[in-house]
Amino acid sequence: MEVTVRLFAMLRERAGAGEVTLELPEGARVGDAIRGLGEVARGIPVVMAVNREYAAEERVLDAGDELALIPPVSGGGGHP
Amino acid sequence: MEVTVRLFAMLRERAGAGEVTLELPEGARVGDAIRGLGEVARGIPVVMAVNREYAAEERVLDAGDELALIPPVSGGGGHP
Amino acid sequence: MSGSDAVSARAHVSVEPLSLDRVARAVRDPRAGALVTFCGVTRDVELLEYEAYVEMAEERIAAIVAEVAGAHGLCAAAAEHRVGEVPLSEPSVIVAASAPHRPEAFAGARALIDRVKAEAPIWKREVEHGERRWVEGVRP
Amino acid sequence: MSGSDAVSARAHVSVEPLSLDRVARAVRDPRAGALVTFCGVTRDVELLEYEAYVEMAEERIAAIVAEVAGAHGLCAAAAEHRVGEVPLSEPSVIVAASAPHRPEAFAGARALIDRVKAEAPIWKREVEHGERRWVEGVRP
Repeated sequence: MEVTVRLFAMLRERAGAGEVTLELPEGARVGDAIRGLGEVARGIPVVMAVNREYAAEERVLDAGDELALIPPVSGGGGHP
Repeated sequence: MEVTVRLFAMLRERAGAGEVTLELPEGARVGDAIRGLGEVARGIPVVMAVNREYAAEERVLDAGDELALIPPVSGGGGHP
Repeated sequence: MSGSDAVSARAHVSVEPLSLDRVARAVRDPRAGALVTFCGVTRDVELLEYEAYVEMAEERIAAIVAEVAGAHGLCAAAAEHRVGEVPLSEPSVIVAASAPHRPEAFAGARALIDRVKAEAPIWKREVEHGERRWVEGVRP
Repeated sequence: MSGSDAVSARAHVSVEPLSLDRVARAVRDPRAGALVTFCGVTRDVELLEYEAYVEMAEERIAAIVAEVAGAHGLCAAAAEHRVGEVPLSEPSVIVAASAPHRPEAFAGARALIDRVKAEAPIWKREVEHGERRWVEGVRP
């Protein structure tokens, strides 16, 4: 199946695009998708969001899922 | 010496006036003034302010002091 | 960024309605990444009626604001208390604390309101159905 | 006084400038005697530039607001986050918590901002002298 993964912040800049498309086998899990994006996420501790919720690596993906790769978050104002 | 003591809240209502005048001997202390106002303060744990600062009972009074009898305070909004 | 280490401190007691935005503006500071405000609001009764020893209350609140700002490392602090009638859901007191980071701003705002309530010579009564009752307080 | 036990919860992410008075109004409640707000403000740099996964950020913040309101016994809670450019001394995030008394309002506001910062899919970079640098974040 083909899935589209949204990218943000430094991941979006690194990929040069707001989303990438991945070809995954049926029954693939979140962890498989993250490994498939290895170059984009290299060195960054990412989490995947599935249908707008943070998902465990074991979660099985569905062709219709809304996927996004989430790098460390820094909302909230002020300095780090 | 004659001193004037300002009254607030339930003390003002009880005395029927915003201030009372007391005759005290020279060298009188805060505690003497509070005892001189015994009827007004009866049953209420008061503190005296001298020149706009809370004062200990041992403090010696001066004829020119600004005196006020302060009942328990309840500023700050909301319910108790 | 700031040219000075001075702490801005503001204290005010009056019959005017309070404005949260105005108090927050008073603690703006280029070094501040965190701003915490507290509003004490009339709840559950038609209105609260406040009386103050205004001259002393302003001096005491100003001293509290300066002491808390120093003790908690605030960039700026402010406190305002309204007197007279304060209807349901309107604020009678607002404090604000700005600081570089969250923990100091929260701790500073909490210390400000705790001390203003415990020390300022201000009294309130509840008014409901025309009945007035002095609210029990604490010995300052 | 209130006819309902419902908790008002509001979450919003947009490019519009934030207003403290507006967020505070969103948590007005006749049962509330205490209202605490927190603003996260751009400090020490010209501006911060925020990017968000807006749809998810709004859902996550709404969930945080509802969970914190329940856990801390709040009357109402709200959180708003601005995206795009936020200049020095302007707020990028505002949270508000109203409760019957001080302790819950302070604890609720602190939990709101801590969780929004830790969980909302939002990123910022510092901009100074035309240089942009992503700010180090935390894994949600």
